[in-house]
Amino acid sequence: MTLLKVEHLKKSFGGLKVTDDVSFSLSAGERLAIIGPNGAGKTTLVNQVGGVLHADQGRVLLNDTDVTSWPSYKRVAHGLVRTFQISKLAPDMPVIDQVALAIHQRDGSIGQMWRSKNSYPHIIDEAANILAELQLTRVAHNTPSEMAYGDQRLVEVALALALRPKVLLLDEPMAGVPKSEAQLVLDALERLPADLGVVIIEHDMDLVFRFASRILVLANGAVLADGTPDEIRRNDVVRAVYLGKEGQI
Amino acid sequence: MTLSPVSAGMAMRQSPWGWLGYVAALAVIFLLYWYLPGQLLILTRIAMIAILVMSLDLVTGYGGLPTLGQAAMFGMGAYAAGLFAKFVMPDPLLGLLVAAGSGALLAFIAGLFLVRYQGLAFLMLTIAVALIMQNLASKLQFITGGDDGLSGFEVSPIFGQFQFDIFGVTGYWYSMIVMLVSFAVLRRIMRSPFGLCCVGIRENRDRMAANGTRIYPHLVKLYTLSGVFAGIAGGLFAQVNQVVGLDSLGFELSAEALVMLVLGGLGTLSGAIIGTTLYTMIHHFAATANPFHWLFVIGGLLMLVVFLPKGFLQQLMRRLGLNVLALFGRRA
Amino acid sequence: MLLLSNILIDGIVYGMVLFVISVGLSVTMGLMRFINLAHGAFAMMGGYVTAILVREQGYPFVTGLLVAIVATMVVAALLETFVFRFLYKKTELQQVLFTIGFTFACIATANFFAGAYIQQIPLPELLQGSISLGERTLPKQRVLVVVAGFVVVLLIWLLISKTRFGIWLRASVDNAAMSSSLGINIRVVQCATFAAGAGLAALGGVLGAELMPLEPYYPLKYLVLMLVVVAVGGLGSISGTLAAALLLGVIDTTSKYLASDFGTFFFYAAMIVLLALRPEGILRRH
Amino acid sequence: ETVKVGIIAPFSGPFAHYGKLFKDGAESYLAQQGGKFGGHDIQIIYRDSGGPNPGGTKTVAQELIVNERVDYLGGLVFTPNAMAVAPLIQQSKTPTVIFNAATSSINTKSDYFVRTSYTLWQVTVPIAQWAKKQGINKVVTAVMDYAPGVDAEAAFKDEFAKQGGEVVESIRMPLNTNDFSPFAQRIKASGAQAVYVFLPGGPPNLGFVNAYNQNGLREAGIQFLGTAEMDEFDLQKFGDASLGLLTSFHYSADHDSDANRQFKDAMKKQAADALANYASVGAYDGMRVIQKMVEATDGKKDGDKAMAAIKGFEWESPRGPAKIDPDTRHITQNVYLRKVERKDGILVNAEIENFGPQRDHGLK
Amino acid sequence: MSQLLALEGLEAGYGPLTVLHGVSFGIAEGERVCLIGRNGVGKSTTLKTIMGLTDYRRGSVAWKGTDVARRSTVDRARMGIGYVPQTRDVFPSLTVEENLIAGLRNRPASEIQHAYQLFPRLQERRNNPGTALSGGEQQMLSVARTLLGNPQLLLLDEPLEGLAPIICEELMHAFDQLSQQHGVAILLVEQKVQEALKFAQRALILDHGAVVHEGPTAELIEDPSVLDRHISVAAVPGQTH
Ligand SMILES: Nc1ncnc2c1ncn2[C@@H]1O[C@H](COP(=O)(O)OP(=O)(O)OP(=O)(O)O)[C@@H](O)[C@H]1O
Ligand SMILES: Nc1ncnc2c1ncn2[C@@H]1O[C@H](COP(=O)(O)OP(=O)(O)OP(=O)(O)O)[C@@H](O)[C@H]1O
Ligand SMILES: [Mg+2]
Ligand SMILES: [Mg+2]
Repeated sequence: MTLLKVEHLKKSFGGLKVTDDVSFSLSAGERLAIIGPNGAGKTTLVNQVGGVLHADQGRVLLNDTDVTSWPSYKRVAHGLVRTFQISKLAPDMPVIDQVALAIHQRDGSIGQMWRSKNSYPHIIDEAANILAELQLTRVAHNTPSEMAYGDQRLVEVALALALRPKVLLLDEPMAGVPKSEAQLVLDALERLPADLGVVIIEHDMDLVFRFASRILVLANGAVLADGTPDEIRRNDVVRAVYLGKEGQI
Repeated sequence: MTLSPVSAGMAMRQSPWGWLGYVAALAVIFLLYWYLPGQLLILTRIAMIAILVMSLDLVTGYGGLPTLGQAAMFGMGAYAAGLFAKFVMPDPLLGLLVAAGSGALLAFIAGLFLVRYQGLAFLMLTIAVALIMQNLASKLQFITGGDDGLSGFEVSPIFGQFQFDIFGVTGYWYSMIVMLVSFAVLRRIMRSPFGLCCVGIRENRDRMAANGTRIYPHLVKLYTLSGVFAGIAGGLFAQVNQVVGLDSLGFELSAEALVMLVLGGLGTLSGAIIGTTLYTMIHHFAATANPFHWLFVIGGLLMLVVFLPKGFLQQLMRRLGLNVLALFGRRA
Repeated sequence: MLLLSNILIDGIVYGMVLFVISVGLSVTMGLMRFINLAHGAFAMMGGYVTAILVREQGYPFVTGLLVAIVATMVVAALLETFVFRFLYKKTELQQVLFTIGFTFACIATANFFAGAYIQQIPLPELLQGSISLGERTLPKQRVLVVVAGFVVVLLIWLLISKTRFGIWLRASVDNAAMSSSLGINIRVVQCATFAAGAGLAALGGVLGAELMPLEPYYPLKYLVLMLVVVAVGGLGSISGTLAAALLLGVIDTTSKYLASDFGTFFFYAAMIVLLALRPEGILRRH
Repeated sequence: ETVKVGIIAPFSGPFAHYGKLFKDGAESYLAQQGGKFGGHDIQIIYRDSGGPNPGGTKTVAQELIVNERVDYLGGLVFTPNAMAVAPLIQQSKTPTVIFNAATSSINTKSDYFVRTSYTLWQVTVPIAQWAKKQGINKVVTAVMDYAPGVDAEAAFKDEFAKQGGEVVESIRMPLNTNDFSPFAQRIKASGAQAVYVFLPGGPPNLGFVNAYNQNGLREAGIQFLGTAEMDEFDLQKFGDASLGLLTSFHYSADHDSDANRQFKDAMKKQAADALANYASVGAYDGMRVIQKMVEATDGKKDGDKAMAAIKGFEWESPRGPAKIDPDTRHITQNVYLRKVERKDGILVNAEIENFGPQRDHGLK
Repeated sequence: MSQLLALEGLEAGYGPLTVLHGVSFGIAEGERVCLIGRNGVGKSTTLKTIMGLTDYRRGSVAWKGTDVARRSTVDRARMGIGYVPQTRDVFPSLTVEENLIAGLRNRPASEIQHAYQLFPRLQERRNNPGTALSGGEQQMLSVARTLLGNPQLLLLDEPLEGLAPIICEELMHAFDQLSQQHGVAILLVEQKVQEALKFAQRALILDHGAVVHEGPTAELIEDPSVLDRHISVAAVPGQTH
C-alpha cells in the first residue's frame, strides 16, 4: 500500500530551483533514505511534504488523499510527522512536559481546561516510557536550554515518536549524536509498527546503509538516482558528487 | 490507573498548597478585615485590580503576548455592569455575570483579529483597540455619560442580605471572595493540558505547529478567558464604586496593570496578586506620605526589581505573610 | 486645490516631526532590540539642557543644541556602561519595567528641579517667522525639521548598510556571544549605538519642541505616539520609520482637515490597518 | 476641638500642579487667620486623586469621611471626580467646596456642594455679548473635544446666536492634538472675524497660540477670544506670541484691589514659588467659605446648618466682590475682559473691561 | 614545540551547575588534538570555557604562558583563538557575505575570497540571508567565518555535522593544510571518532567533566579497548570498513 506519494514537486526561491520536478513514493513498512550534497534541496523537500512550505507545482498524496493545500497541523493529524534539522524545542519547558504535550495533542485532550494535567497518568506514563527508550530519563525534568546538544536531538526524535506517526520524516535526526546513541534511535525506530513508513535524511553513510531499504539521491533539486542501497553504492555518479572516495563502502 | 515504575518518580510534583492554602487565604482575609479596618477600601481596590492583573497574566504571562490594552475588557465589564444595574436590574451577581459575558464577548471579537499577531504588532494593536473603545465610550455620551462618567445607578444587596455600605465592608468581602474564587478557577485552568499548551505556544510556536497543534484557536480561547476575568474585575469595580469613568478604559490602567504583573512575576497567578499588592500599597502610602515625590519611590522600585533574583518577591512575600500571621497569632 | 496642498504640506511636516522624535527609539529598539521606553527621557534631557543654555545662559541656539546632544550622549554612554547593558540579557518585559521606572525617576527629577512648567526654547532670529508658500506660510523652524529629518535618514542609512560598524551592530544584536568570539568588541558597538540613539532622541526633543512642548511628563505623554511610528515602520528599519511617520502624519492631518470630530480615530485605524497588513513593518513583506 | 478638612486634588501625575496650587491657596488663607476658624483648630488632610478618575476619587473621599471623619471636603479639579463623590456627601451630609471643577450641573447632584471657582457658561456668555457689540458678526469656535470643550462651545453658540451673531463653523480638536496648523488653516479659511477658543492648560495652549501666530491669523485680524487660556501658570512661557490676546475670566493676578494684594502677600509668605491664579484663588476663597461654615456651626459637624449659613454669603474676594447664590450654591462674581500686556518685563492679564457680576448662566 | 594553550585544573559551568571538574591539558603550536567523549560530558563546555563563554570557577587557561582565564571573550579572540560553535550560530540578519565580513574584523573585504575558494557554494549564495541556507551551508559559513580571523588556535565543535561525506573529506583536508602549512593548532571535538582520530595527532577523552585518557591517536586506533571503555564505540556494530 502506498502511504505517501509525491508527484512532480517544484519549488524555487527567487531564481533558484530548489526542488526540480521530484517524484517518489513510500509504501507501508518502507525505510527510505534521502541523501545528496549540502544544499541539494532535501530539507526543502521535506518542508513541502510536511506543509511548512508550499510547493509551486506538483502534488503530495497521503494515503491517496491530496494534501497539497493542507496546512501542516492537518497533515500531522493524519499521521504525517517530521523532525527538524535545526532543533525546534521549547527552550524553557521541561522535556517531559513537551512530550506529554505532544501526546495530549495526539489523543485530543490538549484543549481540556478543567482536568489537571497531572490527572492523566497514562499520558505521563507514556511520555516517561518514550524518554526511557532513548535513555533520556536523567534529563526528563531538564529544559532544553540547559541540555547538551546531542540530548536535544534525541528529544526531537522523542517528540516525533510521541505523535505515533504513520509516516515519519526525519531530517538528520542523528547529527550531533554519538554513534552509541544513534543506535538507540535506530533501535527505537525498529520497534515502531512495521507498517510505518519512514523517510530519513542523513549524511552518515553507515547509518543510511544500515537502515534504509531504499535510497533516493537528490542533487541540485532533482532526483539523481533512486534504488536499493546496493544499486546506489555501485552508482558512479553518486560516488562522484556525494560519497567521495572515502565514502565508498 | 497507576504509574509504571519508570514514570512514578516523574509525575509532576503536586503543589503543597491545595485546600489548606485557600483556608489560609480566607484566614488572612478575615485577619486583615479585623485588624486593618481603616484600610478596607485600599484592600478592596487591590482585590479588584488583582483580578485584572491575573487576567492579564493569562495573555502575557502564559500566552507570551505582552498587551497594553487589557483595560478594554475591564472597562467593557465596568460599563456593562453599570448599565445593567441602571437599566435592567440592580442584582450584583447577575451584574457580574453580565460583566464577565461582555468582557468575554469583546475579547472574543477582538481576539479573532488580534491573536494573529505577535510581539510589538500585537502590543500596538491592543493599544489601538482599547483607545477605540475609549473613544467610543466618550462619543456615546447619551448612554455612558461620556467624560462625566456613568453614575446614578444603585446595586441591590448581595443575596438580598448584604447592602453595600459607606464603610466598604460588604465591598471588601465581596471583592475578596470574588478574587479568591477567580484565583482558584484560573489556577485550576492553567494547570490543565490547555494551560500547558498555552505555555508551549509561548515557548515555541513552531514546535507546537510541528506537533499538529493549531495555535490560533487556542489563543482565541485564552484571550476570551482573559476577557471573562478582566470583565469581572471591571464589573466589581463598577458595583463597588457605583461610578464608571473613561479612565476604566484608559491606557494608564493597562500600563499600570502590566507593571504590576511584571513586578510580581509572570506566569504565576500568585505573582499577579503580589505585584498588585506591592504596587498599590507603595503607590498609596508613598502618595499619601509625599505625593510630590512618590514617582521617585515607584520609579526606583521598578528599577530595583529588575535586578532582584528570580522569585525573590515571592519568597519575600511568603516570609512576610508567615511573619504577619505569626504576629496576629501572638496578639490574638 | 488649496486644501490638498495644505494637507500635504502640513502632513509631511508633521510626519517629519514624528520621525525626528521617533528615530532614536527606532535605533535602540529596532537595531539594538532593546525596549527603551526611556527614549523620551533622553529627548527631554536634550530639550531641557538646550532650553537652559539658550534661554538662561544666552548661548546661541546651534551651540546649545550641539552641547545638549553631546551631553545627552555622554550621560547615555555612562548609563549604558554602568546600568543599561545589564538589561540586554533580560526579557523584554523586564526591560519595559526598568525603563519605565527610569522614566518615572526622570519625570520626578525634572519636576523637582525645574517645576511642572513648560520649557520654551527661544529660536534664533534666523528660524523665527515663516516663509511664504504662495497661498500660505510655513514656519521656518519646520523647514529645519524637514531638512534635519532627511539628513538623519541618510546618515543612518549610510552607517548601517555601508559600513562595517553596521554589520558589527547587527551581528552583536543577533548573537552577542558569537560576535565576541569573532573578536568584535560588542561593548564598544553597543555603547556607541545606545549613545547615538540617545543623541538622536535629544535632537528630536529639541526640534520637535514646537509641537510637543517640553515638560516633566513629556517622556510618557508622547511614548505611545513614538511606539506607533516605530511599530508601523518595522523594527530595525530606519527607512520604514520615515515612511511610517510621513504616512501617519499625512493621515492624521487629513483627518484634522476633513473629519476632526472623529478625534484620533483615523490615526489609530490607519495604524491598525497598516500593522494588520504588514506586521513586520510598512516596507517589508510578511 | 479640631475641625478636619479633607482636600482631594491631583498631587501626582501630569496635573499635580493643581494640588500644589490648592495647597498654597488654602494654607495661605488659614495662615492669615492664624490657623483657626472661629476659635477652632483646623487640620487639613490632603488626598491624591490623580487625573480624571472617578472610582479612585470616590475611594479617597470615602476614606476621608469614614476613616478620617472629616467635617468638610474641598478641592476637586475634574468634573467626573466631583460627580463621583456626590452620593457620598449626600449620604454623609458633608459640605464640600469645589475649588475648580467647572461644569454647571455638578451642583445639582448634591445639596452639599458649594463652588468657589467658575463655570464655563459664567465666563463665556459675557464675551459672546461683548464680541457682538464690537461688531463681530461671524465667529468660528475651536474647542478641545471633551466635555468641558463641548460645554464651552454650547455656551458661546447659544449666547452669540441670541445676540444675532453667526457661528460659521464649530471645530472640535481631538484631545491629543499636537499639531494645530491644520486647525489654524481651517479657521483662516472659514472667513470668520474672530475665533472663540477653549483649551485645557499646558502644551495644547502653547501649541494653539503658536499656530495662531505662525499661520498668520493675527495678521489676518482674526480676533482671539478665550477664557482660561492665558492662565498665569504658563503665561510667561508664551512670550510675545501672547501679546494682545483677549480672554474673559473671573480672576486676574493683575487685579487691582487690596484684597488681591493681601492674597498675593499671603501666598508669598506661604511659599516662594506659590502662584496666584484662578486655582489658588479658588482654594483661598474656598477656605473663606469653610470658615463661615465652621463659625456658623461652632465647629460641630452639622452639614445642613453649615450649608444654610453660606447661602447668600457675601465677602470681598481677591477677584472682587463675591457672593454664594442661594439657589445654585455657585459663586456670583465679576467677570473681566483681559488683554495680555507686558508690565515691568513680565506678561500680565490686564483687566480692560469689567462685565459686572455674573451668575452661572449654565443653570436655567 | 612550545605550548600555545595550557589548561590546568579548570573548573567551570553554567550558573549553579558545574560541568568541568578540573580539566588539564595542553596544545602545542601547530598541533592537532581531538577531544572525544559521550553526549553531555562537557566537550562543548570545554571549548566555551577556553573562549570565556561559561561561568569560570577556578583553574587556569594559559595562552602562550600568560593566564587569560579572566580576560574577556573579545580579547581571547583577538589574541588568536578562533571558535566554531556546535550550533553554528550564523547571524540571521546578515547575508552570507556580511557574515563573512563580520569575521574579518578590520582586514580588507577582499580577503573573503579565501572563504569562497574553500567553499564555492557560499559564493553562489552570497546574498542569501543567514537563515535561508541549508544546514550544511550554515556549517560551511560558520567555519569559513572563523577562519577569516586568521586564528593561531582553532576550536572546532563538531564541524563535520551535517556535511556531505565529500565535503567532510575536503574540509578535513583543508584543516590539515591549515595546520601543516600555516602552523595553526587545532582542537577538534567530533562525534565521528574515526575521522577525528585519523586527523589528530593526539586524543583526549573526556568523561564527566574531566580528561580520563590522553595519548597519541595511533595508540587508540591500534587498541580500541580504551575507546570501548570510555565511549563504547565498539558496541556499535558495522563500523566503517
Ligand atoms: N528561504 C530561502 N530562500 C532562498 N534560498 C533558500 C531558502 N531556503 C533554502 N534555500 C536554498 O535552497 C537550497 C536547498 O536547501 P535545503 O535546506 O533544502 O538543502 P539540504 O539538501 O537540506 O542541505 P543540507 O544537507 O546541507 O541540509 C540551499 O542552497 C539553500 O541555500
Ligand atoms: N547553557 C547551559 N546551561 C546549563 N547547563 C548546560 C548548558 N549547556 C550545557 N549544559 C549542561 O552541561 C553538560 C555538558 O554539556 P556540553 O554541551 O558541554 O556537552 P557535550 O559533551 O558537548 O555534548 P554533545 O556531544 O551532546 O554536544 C550537560 O549535562 C548539559 O546539560
Ligand atoms: Mg537540510
Ligand atoms: Mg557539544
